[in-house]
Amino acid sequence: MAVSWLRKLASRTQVPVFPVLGKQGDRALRYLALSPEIELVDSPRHASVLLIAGEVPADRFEPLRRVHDQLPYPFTTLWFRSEPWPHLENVPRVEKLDELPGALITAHRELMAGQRDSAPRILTDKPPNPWKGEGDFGQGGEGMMGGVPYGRPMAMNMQDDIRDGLTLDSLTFRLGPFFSAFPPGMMAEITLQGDLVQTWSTQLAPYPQSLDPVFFTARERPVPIAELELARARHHLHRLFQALRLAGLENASLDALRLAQNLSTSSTLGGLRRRLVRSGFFRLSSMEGGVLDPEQARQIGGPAARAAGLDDDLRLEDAGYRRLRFSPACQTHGNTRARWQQTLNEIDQSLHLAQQAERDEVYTSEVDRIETPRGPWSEQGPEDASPLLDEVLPGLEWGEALATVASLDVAAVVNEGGGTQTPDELRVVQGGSGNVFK
Amino acid sequence: MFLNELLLPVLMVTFMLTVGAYVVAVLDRLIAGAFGAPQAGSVWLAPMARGAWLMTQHANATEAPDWQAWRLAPALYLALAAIGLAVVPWSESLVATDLVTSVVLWGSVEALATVVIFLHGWSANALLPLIGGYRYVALGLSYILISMFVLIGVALPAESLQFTQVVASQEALWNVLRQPLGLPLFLIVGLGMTFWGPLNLADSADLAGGTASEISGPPRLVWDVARAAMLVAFSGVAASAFLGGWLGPWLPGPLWMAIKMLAVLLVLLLLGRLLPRIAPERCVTLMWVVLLPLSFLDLVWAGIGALL
Amino acid sequence: MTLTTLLLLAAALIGIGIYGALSQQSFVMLMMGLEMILNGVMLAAVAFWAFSGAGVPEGQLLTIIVMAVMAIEMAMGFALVVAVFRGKQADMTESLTGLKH
Amino acid sequence: MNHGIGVDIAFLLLATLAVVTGWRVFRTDSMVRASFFLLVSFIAVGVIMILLAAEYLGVAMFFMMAVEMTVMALFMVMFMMNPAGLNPMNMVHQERIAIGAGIVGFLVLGAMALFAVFPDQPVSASLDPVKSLGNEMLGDSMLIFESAGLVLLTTMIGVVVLSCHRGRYGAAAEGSLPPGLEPGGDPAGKPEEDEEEEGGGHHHHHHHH
Repeated sequence: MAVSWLRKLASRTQVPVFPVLGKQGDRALRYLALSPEIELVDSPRHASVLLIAGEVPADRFEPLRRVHDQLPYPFTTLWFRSEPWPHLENVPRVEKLDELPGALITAHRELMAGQRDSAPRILTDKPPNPWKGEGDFGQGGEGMMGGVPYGRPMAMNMQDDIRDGLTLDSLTFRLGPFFSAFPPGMMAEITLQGDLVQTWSTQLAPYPQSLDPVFFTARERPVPIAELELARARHHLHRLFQALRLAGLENASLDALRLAQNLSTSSTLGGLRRRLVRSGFFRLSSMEGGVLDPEQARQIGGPAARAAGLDDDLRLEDAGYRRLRFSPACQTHGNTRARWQQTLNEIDQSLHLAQQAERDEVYTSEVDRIETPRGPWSEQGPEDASPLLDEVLPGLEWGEALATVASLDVAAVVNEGGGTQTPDELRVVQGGSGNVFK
Repeated sequence: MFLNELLLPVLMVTFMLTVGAYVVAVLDRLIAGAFGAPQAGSVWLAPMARGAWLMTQHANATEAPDWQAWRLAPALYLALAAIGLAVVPWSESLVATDLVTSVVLWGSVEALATVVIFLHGWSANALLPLIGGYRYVALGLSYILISMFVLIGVALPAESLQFTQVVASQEALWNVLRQPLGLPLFLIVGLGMTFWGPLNLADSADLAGGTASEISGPPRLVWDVARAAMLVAFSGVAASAFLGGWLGPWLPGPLWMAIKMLAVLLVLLLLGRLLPRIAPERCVTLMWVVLLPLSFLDLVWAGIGALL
Repeated sequence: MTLTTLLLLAAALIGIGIYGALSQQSFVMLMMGLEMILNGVMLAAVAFWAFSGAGVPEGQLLTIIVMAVMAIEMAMGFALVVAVFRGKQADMTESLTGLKH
Repeated sequence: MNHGIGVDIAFLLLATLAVVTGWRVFRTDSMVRASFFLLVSFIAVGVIMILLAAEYLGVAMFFMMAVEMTVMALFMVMFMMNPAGLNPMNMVHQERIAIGAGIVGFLVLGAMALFAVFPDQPVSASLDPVKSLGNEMLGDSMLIFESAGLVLLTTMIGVVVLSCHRGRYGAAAEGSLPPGLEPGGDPAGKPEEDEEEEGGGHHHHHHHH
């Protein structure tokens, strides 16, 4: 009796969901962030429902299996626009975005009410590196030490430590591809000295991202600049949402997301910008790291390049933009702070451009060379720049490194997913942009 | 004797622990809601529903953890919060343990919190908790120093290390006015030792929950309750040390105390929602280069005040 | 709780400390042995103060001084360990043979 | 000194705790665990001190030892190849002699405790131990207390000299830069300073074609 009462109460909690992002899964993440009954958690241990949002490529199945088994009992899974594994029977699959929160809540409630069994473990529960000592005292073997207990080598750092003579054993580990502070799909092997990143090697590139369809249309025919610029501002606001969430400014991040959802030519950035400045986001958070030199900045392109002082912007070559007297604004330092200031300035600029362009009904003129929010797209679209992280991040503290990752938009651009969306969802995801042009 | 000296204080502390943790959870939700976090259902029921869910969730295992330390750490942190609550006086006579060195005892609670948080991060035998634990140790030592100087400052005018005496010494003038540097410094210490909001470096989002990132179920419930209770204990200490504790006109003493504690709690929770997480490196510099000298200044100020 | 039982407890702690200080190979563990001895010493000092010194303040002062000595011992100990480790990459007592030859 | 049965029970439990954890310090494989066992032993002794009315000393023991043992645990982790005790090991030498010495030490001291006659002069109930300690430290024994402070200061300086004779990041005269992450690499963890000099602000570049 008491138990059922407890479970009834438990079913009324905000549903703790750990999102595993597949391709184009970030839309679901943003949608759920604003759903009042869903709580997105950063660790699989804190979740009741595992949400696989979007198609996860086969090379990330192994990590997915491990994440799946990290959820504590009782838990369940939900597959959103992705194919459930065949041996998981009766797992619900959801296609429509607006049905997703409801499905998650139902899953959690059924789980709590005992109408649904907890998902089974996929892997066998044994240590990845089973280990048993052989020596007299149970130690690894020869002499006092020996052996590699549980896959962790003993700290026998007898070579001269070049850092400070105190042997801080370096710690090597893999993180990703479902770590919440990384771009979706990215996996890296990292060596830490204390909490200083010693080496960083990106093992799996983040999934290519799909931009707003208007950018792909702009490659085919002239499009209204107002629509293009609103989409650009929205893209940047989505990135700002992620960064603010990481920085511990949860409420401001939701403001950014709401602004992105309801973006129209009458929107202004002033309120959000003031709020960020007042909170000390630019002064207190990790902002000094990730300085890009010009060559690296050029490789990434887009706002990151302009934050490093390069004034490359393909919009300058477009007659439509020239009519609007567009000129790129730049920063000089090229660090995380400069990138966020640049991003905020560009959002502001985009909103102004959109306003003017709507009034004057300006269209783009170039189709072969357009500036996407991710970077320039002339012959080739922006490509994956994640290997650049291997050069930029070593030497930074952990917090700074993650803030840098959040401030760099490294994923490649690919045109997919746009066609599978129903018009209904587009409106949900993109807010009021559909009716800018009457 | 048994009833008066053991049972009543234990009941009192348990009551404060439960009610306090619940109040923190509700207040934090209300503040988040006021700043625009989406909310569903009753704010008053939400903490209990969450607690019930954590009770039904199983406690998980990691590979080769230090089981004893891992399971004990949340309970120990809760015990430290209970000790903190036990020394907070609600009126001249209504105090769970009126130890003559209760100010020093609170200092040792802060020091032992460092041990417990490190142990919590270390014992999980997992990467992100470990980094969180080390981060806290690196920062915790500086909070303790600042807190000690500030607390010696309030003990000086009272000529006692007892919180009841410290409150009584504020009859004429509250310490928040007598030593203007004290309360702001102490609030920073409070955010630090409960790793809340801008100083939440041990259980932070960039570590996916830090020392708590590998726990689930009942241990996580205990850890969350303990953190909230520690915040309450801290606000009780801050209210007694700087805001005159139970002193105040018209209303009965315990009520004044509750109002002042709520005020401190509200400030801490607001700061937690308004400020971003401080970069650890900047935080260490701030603590040692700016705040520690300021706490010296506070102590010198208090000393001169006591001499005059 | 009498003076005798307190002193027996202190003796037990000192005995464990002696064992630790003599048997451990690692510098840091060796220092733990020393700390354990001082733990017993402090307890004995307080016990004498409480039961047989009529509460003379010097009894408490002695304990404070022992605490200071512990802090000094630990700080010096760690500094020496760091210095030796830098020089010889050694953290075990056997590795130091400088005075043997 | 009069005390109830409750105090006796508490003393018995605390004494057992102090001895058992003290013994575990040297029997556990994990170095972190060892230092925290030692901490528990100290805390048990501290509580006994509070039971003996030495309230300041007991509480001072808590915070002194909490900080000291945290530092100890960190040093353990730094210098040990096996800080977590995942690989059981036995790092003792001359164990028999050590056990013998420990037992002899205990027996001699224990015999003294049992057979020596100490004056029976308990603390009077009217004494305020904290006040008396404070008056002593800043009164008659001020010289001793201040010397202890001076010795601590000297220790701090000595320790810094000993452990940093060449500076953590090399000699201070050479700029004391943090070393690189690889031999010969650039200093790590420092943003490049000279660019900052040029002044921030927003540089607007105007390009009109």
